This record gives sequence, structure tokens and C-alpha cells, in this order.
Amino acid sequence: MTVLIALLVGLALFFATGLAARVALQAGAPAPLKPLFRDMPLTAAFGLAVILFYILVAILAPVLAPFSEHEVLGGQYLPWEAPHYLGTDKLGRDMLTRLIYGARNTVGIAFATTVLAFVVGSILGIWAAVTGGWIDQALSRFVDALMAIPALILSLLLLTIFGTSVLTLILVIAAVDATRVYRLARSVAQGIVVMDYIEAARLRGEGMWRLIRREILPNAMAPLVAEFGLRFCFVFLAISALSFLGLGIKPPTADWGSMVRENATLITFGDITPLLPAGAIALLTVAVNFVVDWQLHRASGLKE
Amino acid sequence: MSDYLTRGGLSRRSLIKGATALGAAGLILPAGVRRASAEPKKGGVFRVGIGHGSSTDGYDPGLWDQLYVQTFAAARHNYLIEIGADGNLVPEIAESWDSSDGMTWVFKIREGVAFHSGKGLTPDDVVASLNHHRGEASTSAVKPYFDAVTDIKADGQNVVVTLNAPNADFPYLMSDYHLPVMASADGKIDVTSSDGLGGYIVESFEPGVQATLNRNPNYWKSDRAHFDQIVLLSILDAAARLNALMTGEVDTIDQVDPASIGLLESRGVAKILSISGNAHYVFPMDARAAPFSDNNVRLALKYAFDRQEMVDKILAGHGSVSNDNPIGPANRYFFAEMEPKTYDPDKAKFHLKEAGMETLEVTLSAADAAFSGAVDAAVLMSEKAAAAGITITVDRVPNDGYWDNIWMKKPFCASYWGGRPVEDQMFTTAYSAGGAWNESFWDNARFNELLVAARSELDDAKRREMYHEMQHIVSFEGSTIIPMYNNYVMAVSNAVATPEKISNNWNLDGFRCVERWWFA
Amino acid sequence: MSETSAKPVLLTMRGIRIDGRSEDTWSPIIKGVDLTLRKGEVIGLIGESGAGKSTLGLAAMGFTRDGCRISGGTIDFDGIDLMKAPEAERRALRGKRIAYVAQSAAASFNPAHRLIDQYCEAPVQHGVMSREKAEADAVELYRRMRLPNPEEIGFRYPHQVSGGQLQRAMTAMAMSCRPDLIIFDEPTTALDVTTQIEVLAAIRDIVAQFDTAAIYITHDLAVVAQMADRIKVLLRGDEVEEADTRTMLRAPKEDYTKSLWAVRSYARPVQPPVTTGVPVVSVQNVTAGYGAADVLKNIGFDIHARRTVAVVGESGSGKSTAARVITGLLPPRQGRILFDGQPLPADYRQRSRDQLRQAQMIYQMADTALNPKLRLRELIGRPAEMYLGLKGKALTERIRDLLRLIELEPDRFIDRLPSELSGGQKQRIGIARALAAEPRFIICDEVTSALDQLVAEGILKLLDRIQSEFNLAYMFITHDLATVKAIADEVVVMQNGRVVEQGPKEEMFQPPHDPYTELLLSSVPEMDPDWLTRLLAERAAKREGQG
Amino acid sequence: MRDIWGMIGRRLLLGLLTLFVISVVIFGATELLPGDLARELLGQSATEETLAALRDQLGLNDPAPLRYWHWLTGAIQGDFGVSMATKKPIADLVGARLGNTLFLALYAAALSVPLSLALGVMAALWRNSVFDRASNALALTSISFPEFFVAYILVLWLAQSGLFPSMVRITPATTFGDRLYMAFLPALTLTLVVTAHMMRMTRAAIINLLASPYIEMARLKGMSPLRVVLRHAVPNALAPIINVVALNLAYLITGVVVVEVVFVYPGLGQLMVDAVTNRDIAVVQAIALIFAAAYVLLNLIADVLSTVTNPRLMHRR
Repeated sequence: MTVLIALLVGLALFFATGLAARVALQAGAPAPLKPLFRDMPLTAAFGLAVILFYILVAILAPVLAPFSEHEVLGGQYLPWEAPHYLGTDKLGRDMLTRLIYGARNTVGIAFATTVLAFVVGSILGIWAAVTGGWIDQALSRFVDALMAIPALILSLLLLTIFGTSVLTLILVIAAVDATRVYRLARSVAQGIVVMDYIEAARLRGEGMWRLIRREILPNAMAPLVAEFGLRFCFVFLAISALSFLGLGIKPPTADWGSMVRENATLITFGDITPLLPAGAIALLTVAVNFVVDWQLHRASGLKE
Repeated sequence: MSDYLTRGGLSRRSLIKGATALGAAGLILPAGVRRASAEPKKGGVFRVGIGHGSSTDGYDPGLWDQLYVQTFAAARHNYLIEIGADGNLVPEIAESWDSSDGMTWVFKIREGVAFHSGKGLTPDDVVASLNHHRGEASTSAVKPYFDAVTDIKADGQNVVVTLNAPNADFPYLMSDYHLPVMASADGKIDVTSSDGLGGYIVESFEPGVQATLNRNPNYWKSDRAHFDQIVLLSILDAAARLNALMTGEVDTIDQVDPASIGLLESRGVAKILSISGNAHYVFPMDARAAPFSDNNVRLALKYAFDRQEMVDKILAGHGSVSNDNPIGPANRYFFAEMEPKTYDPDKAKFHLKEAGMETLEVTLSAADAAFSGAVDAAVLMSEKAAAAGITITVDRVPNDGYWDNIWMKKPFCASYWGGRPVEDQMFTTAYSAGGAWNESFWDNARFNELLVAARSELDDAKRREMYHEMQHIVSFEGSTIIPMYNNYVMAVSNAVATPEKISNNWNLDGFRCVERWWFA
Repeated sequence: MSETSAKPVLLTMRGIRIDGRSEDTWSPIIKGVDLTLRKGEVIGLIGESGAGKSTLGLAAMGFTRDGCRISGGTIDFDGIDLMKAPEAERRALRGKRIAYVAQSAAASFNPAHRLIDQYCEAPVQHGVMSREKAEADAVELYRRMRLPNPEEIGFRYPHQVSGGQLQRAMTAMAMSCRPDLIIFDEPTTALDVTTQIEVLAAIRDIVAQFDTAAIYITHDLAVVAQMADRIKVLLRGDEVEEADTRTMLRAPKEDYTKSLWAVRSYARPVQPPVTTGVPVVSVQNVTAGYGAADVLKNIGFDIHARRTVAVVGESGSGKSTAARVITGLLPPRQGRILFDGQPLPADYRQRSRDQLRQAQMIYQMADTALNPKLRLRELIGRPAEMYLGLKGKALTERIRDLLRLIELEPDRFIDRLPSELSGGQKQRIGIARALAAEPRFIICDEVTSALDQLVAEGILKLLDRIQSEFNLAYMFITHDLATVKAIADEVVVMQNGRVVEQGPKEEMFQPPHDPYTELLLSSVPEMDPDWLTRLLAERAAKREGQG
Repeated sequence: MRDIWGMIGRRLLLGLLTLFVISVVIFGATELLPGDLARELLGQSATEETLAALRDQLGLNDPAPLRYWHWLTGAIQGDFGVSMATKKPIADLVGARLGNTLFLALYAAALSVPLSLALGVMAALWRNSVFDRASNALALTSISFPEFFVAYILVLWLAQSGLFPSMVRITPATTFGDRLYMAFLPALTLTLVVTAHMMRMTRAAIINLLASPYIEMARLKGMSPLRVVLRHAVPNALAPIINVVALNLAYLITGVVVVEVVFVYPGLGQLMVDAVTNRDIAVVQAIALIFAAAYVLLNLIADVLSTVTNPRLMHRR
């Protein structure tokens, strides 16, 4: 019964947010962008609203958060009442504050990681597709080999070797993810390099960097963006899986993946606490993918 | 707790002779738990979910290091001496033991006992079992115990061990879990064999997964090993352990996540056993390296955090505050009257000033490999220390490789001790100058002097005095922060009955739950 | 071609209006067209791309493509109101009583299934006949469509069958349920001229045999003249005029129709052949190919400044490969390319930037030849920036000049994306991009074949003008002899990687011909309703004579 | 068919090369890991003396390239050696675990592949309908929770009520039916994790084809939407679908450490993490190679299937 009520409330919130966002975006957007938003499906409007909200929370975290990120304020697991609206965690830190800072840390790290993975993976992938020959073979075989090693175990190895600072965490996950991006970018680029305009650019004598950057990358963006959405979310999951094995983001930094992990045993008792960070991740995932789906739909020119 | 002190009147003689009361057991049964039925019943399959276990677990006693192999060993093996639930030394394979000078120890080996294979036990088996841990080529973790042993030989039905110096506590060493009595051939034990003298015979063993053992029908103890079969399951994930207990997949689990103790109790499907012992969590500081070389810095840190809060939040109350004292309330010479240290930022500041500092910045390396909740404890310490002008940066390091890269390598890190039944063992191991595991590299002349003196001191009152002084030195001059004694927290299903007293020297009733418990 | 006015009416479309959605607005594609078709009658729908021919044709099946909707009018098919009938009822008609033959049979046959499976699908699913009977029937129809090996061809997959045969197999498939009406949507447009003849003949015969009514959609007047009883001309969704075929050909009423007819008359003045001087490009004894097979076998020809050499041949003749050899994308096995008498490195990567600049290329498909993500400014400006080192204002000025040269208003176009241009405009951008390099030689690879004839005409005129203005040499690759007539000075006819005939244009179009050239020339449809009948009779007679 | 055998041969050779590269990478990585087997075996109680003795016993004092060479020559002769820690043959150690891992992977695949294909086809069929959007949102939601979280929730709902066991205890005596019953929750968890990816790919691959002329042709032949999708779109969308299925199957075999931990499932993933922690290089190598071989083979099978189901590649002109 409660599940049903929660579902209904969720649906209602979804529609309300989506509709409000659509109206707001249309009203607020600069004139040339207005048609873009007018035809936006409700899901995408909802997704955009959520993403904007997260970004806002991430940027304004110090202003919004009622307490400081890792201050111990009182007893552990205090109930949901003022001044701790979402209670406290097991060390007695304010849950709401941790969630808000978590947005900043988790989203920031995931974003940096994904961007890095995409820059490296797509440039190498396109380069391999354009160059062909033994460079392509060597790179692709090497990437194949890396992909044949399970991602979690590869990251575990690398993190154990290089330590678990935020920087190494970003580099390692990005490196592991870049192999997946490489493969996608290469196969997309292989479809593009046979186009006449690439032939024209080659015959013109264009250099490799220009070929990648101006001729191929812009045309490979649609599938890459779609993949970006999913990969972005996989990074959260990778971080939380690593937290599960004790290698995630270091405390006392608030991070959703670790927060889920910390409180995971409480799920056994049906306690809602671990749902908050997990829900935060899930909501963002869904939101990002709604927007990506919409962009894909627009890019594919499918009209229905 | 004062109980421990009033009952501490042990005579040297009684110590040397086996089977004498020693201290008190630290059983704290939670309110509302039914008294176990007095008469144990036989039968049933007892399944234990243990939060340890690895695919590298094996039968070589020298390499045992965690609860899974320890419990597994207790199920199939017997030792020379058992530590009883109340802390007594109980004769097991050694019927009795004696020493005239504390240097030559004679253990009388029980007769008419047979291994699972049917082979009868001889004193030669005992000699071989002990010799496995001696000598150049030994890879045993307890090799240092035998540094002082000059000779082990069988003499009729006796085994005679000769030391190079008197050690009043030597029988305690013989109860160590690394030293089961195993079958030998040509003076060697077979470290790939499960054969033992214990109450259960191994049916199957998958390292890191499970072990199944059946009751030994020929077990020489008639009042032990009540279950028909026991299954030891390795369940590393805390939530999975809880789930297994709550869904009835197992009957007992160890290491209950403190956060869920209250919730589990309220469910009523299981009872919590919270056993206070000598186990303690520590944060050793490298006494050789600045700033920890200055005792004022060390004292500042000791006053800069809230011990009670740590007990409440890290242990969920299942433990007690420690005054930087590795000797626990279950030890004989525990110094309970030592002036306590409370959270006092002013005092911390004062000591800082004494050290010529306004502020202090240190990095504390921690991983939950050190102890469950180590990282959280470090964070708590860091938060509280801020008020005293001390910045503790918590560096959460990987569990993997912790003991290799961090412990005794980083100047300030987390560690734990299971506690030792005798003061000497604890102090020698971790606090004596040059001790193999002197994790703080601490070297105190007075302490070292007292340690040697106390070991061979025969007068109990003087010995007590010496140990009290040593505890005080460690507490106020030592380089180890010891915030708390952690209880052994287990959860057992309502179907399981336990004796009234549960051993506090190790987890799971001193690893002996498989032998001592039964189904109600 | 039979007299049909007495037969009963089969299909009546009244005031049809169809809208298409772009972005978020609906705009009309068909603006109120009427169409009446009697049983066994063939009507030709003709018009340029965007006229709405296919949309109207599909509407006769009560079908619209995704993103389109019928917003007005009535469609009555043999007493059934297709607008009001439920979808299931309309579906029951499709394939059974109204069938469709698509432009590209290669793309419209499902690559995953054998031809016969696809043939049988409609009759079996619509419950017209059993699978066994349908298979036997297929063989019969394949035979009537004059497909080789009619017993076996059905068991092949589409990719194993040539384009012309596929198109006939698709017509057979459309006939499988003996429909009352077939929509032919440009069924021969993708075929070579020599293949087209056979397909046209087969279609015409089978429609006549089964007395099937047909809507024949095409942009090619000469083709529709052979096939249709009546012709309806469409322009941007409106009907221009309708008349029976002979009347329409003899005396078109409307100016637009007349202009369509007039396209065929363009030809540029003949230039005298150049016999002296160093040719700009000289292809000498080139043999080249992929893998083990030689695609080009010892070919050679010269191209002089201000001259256009048309390389003619059907698909697979090696004409595009020749272009790849010249540009250096495919280094030849033997032979060499001279530029101004100097040998060019075989591989384009070894050529100097200036050598690359001198030879430019314009592609057939402007869609794939222009990077869809770059604006015209960059598309045209890049060669000028790269080769001539132009920057900032000078570069912008140059781009604007080039846009003016290709007759596009710079202010309106400079910041557009290719997707915001029409087909002809895109092709002009291709020309501007080539010109931006200030080359001496341009390869035009089928530059007009994807364009409507009026638009193509404009492009040809532009190329002609530019050639004289900048003293360019052109290599003009095409399969279309009309284009050759219009623009070439010299002609090189290729077949199977060899040059079968080459020489000045006037000579080429005068007998005696090489037999292959003869076949090519005779296969070009003419605006005479009797041309096909006559040609087939002539060829039959010739075979007889030989036999 | 000759072509296919040729391709299989080439790909297998390439696979061997990949395995070789992986063995070097893994060996190098485990060498770089701080600490060694001796240290891990002795744990906190290690002293320099006992360490030295144990290292000598384990042969850890040889230089790394030599140890790799020994391992490689052994492996080439089919002898993957014995676990350095337990002295048991690797084959014994890994064998049972491999069986368990494959069982769980196949179980999860048997649940997830039909489910995701059916959902994908339905979503494509009723694209942009409520069903499409809801299944998409649900799928996304299920992949956006960490695996262990999904597992705990399933335990909360399905195990605590007594419907299914919360942990898996497989012994040689366990019957197949019992196995299915006990492994249901881990298989369900994995199903939830992989379904979204496969379903979205199936949907996209089909929708991608719906604009094809031959799909329009099928519709113009009066075929029902279901038939259009199943008979005309799906056969042509097989290549990407097969590939994504292969990728997910590889994941089910190689990437399920977390699920194994939560359900106490004795699979290869846990063993590998364990072996990495223990620096038991021979075991790490063996499992890494099994994982890599599974990945290579699945990709190969996917390519072969894509070829076999594509008449253009199967029946050359």
C-alpha cells in the first residue's frame, strides 16, 4: 500500500516537475532556443529540471547546507526532526548536509572522470579509425585485452597500486572507461571516415588533428553523447562498487556511493536511510538519460 | 569491574599448577535473555556465519590468522591447555603441568586419546606439533614464542620444555590457537591434513566458502561437542551475515555491525551476545619520529578526543573506554584506579604549548582492515581534535596491503589487539623495546626494566605493583592511543543455548562455541 | 495503352491534402489534388523532387509515411472509403488489392529473407493461396518477368541478384496477389540505361497481361511516355496539368510543363579539339584495382585546359576508380599520371600541398561530400585558408566572392549548415569549395545525377561558365548520355575497366559506333511513346538476323 | 562456410595473443602491488624472519621475469601450476568455482535475455507509448542503483519473508532444482542489472531499422505491426543485439564480484579478489585468463552468429 502511495506521489511529482520545467524553460530561454523547449517531451523537461537542480545544489552547497560537511553534531542516527531534517548518520553528522555536499563531490568527480574518459577514448578511437593500419590494430588489440579484464578487478588492481586519492580514482576509472569509449568512438568513426567529405579533407591535405577535431568528432557526437549519459551514471556505480570493496572516495568527504555503502546494512531492516543517497544517484541517472534520449531522438530526426 | 581486583589473589603456585581460577570471565548477557538450560542436549546442525575466511585458508597452524581458521581449528583440534570460559587454565591434552623453577616445564600427556584417523596420541606427536613452530626454517607466526625455548622432548608420557629464562606464564602460551596437537610421522606434522583430536571430523572444506564437520563419535570429552554436525560459513559481508541469521540460514554470526545491533534485537529473532574482553583498538604513533617523539604531543592527542563518544558511536556501546591501557579489565593486574582521561581541549592545548606548539597537523592513516570502524573512529578523532587546535587529516588507505604498507610504516595509523591473557605477553609483544610488533617503536627504560623484573617476580603483590606502574607508564608516556576495549559482539538465534559463562579471551566463546554450545 | 475510357472507375481521389511535419509545424505537401483511375489504366505522375509524387502515390493506398498526415479529401478505392476504413481493413487491402513497387528494389527487399519468402508473404498472410501454390506461382511470374532461371532465382537472397533483376522480382512480388492497382514509384531510376529497357518492357507487359491499373511515378518524361496512358504533372503539391500521353508530349499547355520538355535541348557550343600543347592531366597506361582484381585495365586519356572530357560508362565500368587513381587515393599498379607534363606521386600523401590544390573534386552526393556539421563559411573558406593563407577579413571577402560566383546571396547563406540548403544549392557549395583552392583541374563525379533536370541544367551552365572564366580542365564522370551531349568536348566510353571508344563528342554521336557505345546510345529513352516498342522490335529483328 | 572457419581460426589466434598480453599485464600489475604472498599469508603477525623463511619456501625470491617465464612455460603445457598459498592444483581450486560462475551466468542469462529482448521488441513496437516510457524509466532506475543495493532490497523483500534463501550454499550433492531455487535471488539481481542495457539496445537497433525502405515495403504489403517488427526488423537488427547480449554475458561471467559477496556465492569473482588480496599470482593469472577467454570466446561467438544470421555474409554472390 505504501509502495502504491509512493508510486502515485512520485508520478505526480514527476508530472508537476516536468510541466513546471517546460513552462519555465520556455519562458526563461533566449528567443532562438524557445522552439527547442516547446516541443520537449515531459520526460526531458523533468530530466533537465533535475539536472539543473543538482547543479544548483552542487554549486550552492556551502550556502544551502545547514551545517558544515563533516562536523559531528550529536548522537548517531537521530530521528528526522529539526534541526536535523533528515536525521544524522552513524557518526552524528547531519544527513541533509552530507547529501548536499555529496551532490558536489559525487557529481563533480563523476563528471570529471567521464569527461576525461571521453576525451581520451574518443580521440584515440577516432585516431585509430582514421589512421588504420598497424596503429589501429595495435591500439585495438591492446584495448581488447584491457576490456577482457573485468573492469572492477582492473580498477581494483590499479587503485591498489596507485593509491586511492581522488585524482587516482578519477584517472583509474577514466582509464578503464576510456577503453569502452575508444571502442564506440572507433566504430562510429569508421562509419564516418568512408564519407566523401573525409575523403575531400584528406585530399585537401588536412592534418590528423584537424580531421579528428573538425571533420569527424562533430559528426560522431550523437552516439558519443548517448554513451556519455550512460557512462556518467556508470561512474557513480563504479565508485560505489569500489566503496563496497573499500577503495572509493576518502572520508570524511561526503559521497553518495560511500553513503549508500555505509548504511547498507540498515536496508536489511527496511530502514529508509540508505535510500536517500541511492535515490539521489538513481534520480540523476534517470534524469540524465531522459535528456540524452531526447537529444538522440532529435539528432536522429525520427519524427513521430 | 572492581570484581576483577578483589578476586585477583592468585598465588604463584596456583599459577604454575594447572587448572586454577584466574580472574573472572567478562560475560555480560543482555537483559531479557533466557538462562540457558542447564543440561546440554545433543544433536542438530550448527551453522556459523563468520566474517572472515579466504581461499588461502589451510591446515598449516603456523599461518592461521583469523577467526574462521581459528574456529575451524578449535572444532577439529585439541590443545595442550584450554582457557576456560571463566579464564581458568583447563587441562586438555595436557592432563597436568608443573615446573619447579619456571624454566623447565613438564606437561603430562593424556592417555587413551586417539586422532580421527584412529592413530593413538603419543607425546612425540606433541613434540612434533610444537617443533613445527621452532627453528630456522619455520614459517610460523608464533615462532618468536619459541625463541626462549631451548629444548622440547618426550619423556615417557610427559613432554618436557626447557626455557632459557624463567617464565611464570608459559602455560598460557601453550593455549595459543596456533599450537594444536597434530598427528606426526618421523617427527613432523602433516600440515595438509585435517586430522586432529577434536570433537568434530572434517567432512568437507572449501577454503573461503565453507567447512562441514561431523561429530567425532570417539571424542574423549563426553560433555562437549553436542552438535551432530557443524557448518562453518565464510560470510564476509556484514549485511549478508545479518540476513543469513535473520532468514535462518545460519544459527550464529560474529561481528554484528554495531549500527544494526539495536534493530536486530528489536526483531526478536536472535539474541545479541556482547562479551567484554581485553581486545582493544589502538592508534600507534611512531615514537621515533617528530612530532610524536615529544610526549607532550602524544598527551595532547590523548586528551583531544572523546573516548565515550567513540564507544557510543563506533561500538554502539558494546565496549568500554580504555585509558590508553593495553591491559584490559579481564586481566589479572588491570589498573582500574588510574586517573581517567576525558575529552579536554584545554588540557590538550596546554600540552601542545608545553611542546612549544600552537597548533598541530598530523595525518592519521586508517583502513577498516585495522578494525571495523577504524576510518570512522579516525574521523571522529579528527573532528574533536579540531577544538584543541589539532588538525588530524584522515587518510583512508586501501584494506588491501594495509599491514604491509601502512602499519608500522606510517607514523600514525590504526591497529587492533585481540588482547592477551597475560600482561607479560601483551607488553612483551607490543611495548617492549625491540619487540617484534612494537608498533609505536616506543622505548622506555623504566618500563623495559620492570617488564623483565615482573616476569620472574614471585611475590604477587609486588608483581601487581609493577604491572600497575607499567600500565601507568604506557598510559601517560606511551606512544599508543588506546581509546576503547571492544566487546566481542555475536548474534545467536533463539534456538541456540549457551553456557552461562562465555569466554572472553577470544571471539565466539574463545573459538569454542562449536564445542561448548548446543541447541535448546 | 489500350482504350480504357469505357472501363469502370477503380480509384477516385478528391481534393487530397497531405501535411508533413518539420520541427513542430505542419506544412502542406499535397495541396488538394484529384486523381481518377479506371481499371487497367496506367497514369503517369511526373514532377521534380518535392512535387509530392510519391506522397500522392502512397496516399492511394491510404498510407502516409511517418511524419505525414492526410488532412483533407476523400479516397475511394472500388467502393471502399480508405479515409474512414479502420486500419485493419486498409491493411487487408495492401499487398492484396493494391501493391507497391519501390524505387530501389535493392533497399526494399528485406536483406534477411530469400526472394521467394518475400514473394509468398503477402499471398499467404492475406490468405489468398497456400505457400506451395504461391511458390509455384512465383516461378510462373518470374518467368513472365523474363528473369533468368525462374525456378531457382527465388531461392536467392536479394544481395545475390542484380539490380535490374531485383526490380523485376519486385514487380512480380507486387503481382503475387493479382492486385487491381500497383503503384510504381520510380522503379527504374536507380538502374543503368541498358538495364532499364528490360525492366520497362517487363513491367509494361505484365501490367497489360493482367489488366492491372497502375500509377507510374517518375521524373523521367521519356520513361513515362513509354508506360502511361495518361500523364499528370505535379509541381510542389499542386497539379499543373493532366492529359493523355500523346497530347501531353505533343502539345503541353502550361509553361512549367514546357520548361520540363525544354531541358533536353541544352548543349554548349562545341569547342575545337586540342591537338597541340601539354595537357593539364594525362592518364597514361594505367592499370589499377583492389585486391587481386584489376578494375582498370591499361587506360589512358588526356585532358586539356578549357576542355571537358566526359568519362561514360555503366556502374562497375571503372570510371570512378579512374578518378581515384588520378586523385592519388588508389595508387595504380602500372602507368602514371602526368600533371602539366610532370609525373604526380602515385599516393596523395606524397603530393605537395600545391599539387593537391591544383586538382580538386566535386562529388555526386553533396549530402555526403559536405561535412554536415560545418557552416558554409568554413566549408568554403577552409581551402582558401589552407592553400592561400587567407585570414580574417580577406578570407571572409573571398568566401563572399565565391558565394556570389555560385549565385548564392552571401549574407543569407554564409552561416548556414548544409542541411539548410536544397540539393542544388549543396552541389553549388561543392563547386565553390573546389574553386576556393584556385585549381586548374576539377573532377566532376556524377555531379548532376542526383538532381532534378532543371536544377542539373543550372549546375551544368554554372560549370560551363566557370570553366571559361578560370581556364579549367574538367573530367566529367557520368552515366547519362544526355549530360554528355550537353557538356562534353571529348568522350571516353568505358566498359569493364577498359576504354572501348574515345574521341571528340561529334564523332561519338555519329555512326559507326563500337557495339557497346551503340547499345548505350540506343538505350537512352526518347520522348516518343512508341520508342520502346520500336526499339524492342528492332533488337529482336537484329537477334533474328544474327541467329 | 570456408570464410567462417577462416575467421574463427584468425580470431582464435588473435584471442591467444590477447590472452598473452593479458597475462603480462596481470603479472606486471600483481608485481606492482605492494606486498607479496608471504606477507599476506602471515598478516599482522609477520616478522622479518618468518617472512624470509616463507618467501624462500614459496620461491618468491626469484626475479620476476624468471617467475613469469616459469609460469608461462607451465601454462603453455597446460599446467597452470598449484596455488602458491594452498599448494592445491589450480584446476581443483578453480574448477568448482568456474562451474558455479557459469551456472549463475547462464541462469541470469536465461532470465534476462528473453526478458530484455521481449521488452525491447515491445518498446520498439509501441514506441513512445506509456509502456515504452515506463519500461525505459524502470530499466534506467534499476541500473542506477548500485548492485549491492539492489541485492539487499531483493533480500529484504523476497528473502526475509522466507520465499527464497538469502545466501547460496552449493555442495556437490545439491540437486539442480535446489540450485535454481537457491540461486534465484542472485540471478534476479543480475537480471535487473543487465536487462536495461540489452533492452535499450534491442529497442534502438529495431527502431533504427524502422525507417528502412524494406520495412515500409512490409507495411505496404499489409503486414501487421507485430509481424513487421518480428519478421522484418528483428532479423536485420540481430548483429547489434547479439553483440550487446554477448557483452552482457561476458559481464555476467566476469563482473559479478559484488553479487557473489552479497549472496555468499562461491564464484570466480570472489576467488579472484581474494587471490589478488593474497597476491597468489598463479590463481590470479588463471582466473584472469579464464575471464579473458570467456570474453574473447563470447565476442567470437557473437561475430560468428552475426555472420551466420546475415545472409549477405553467409551467401556470397
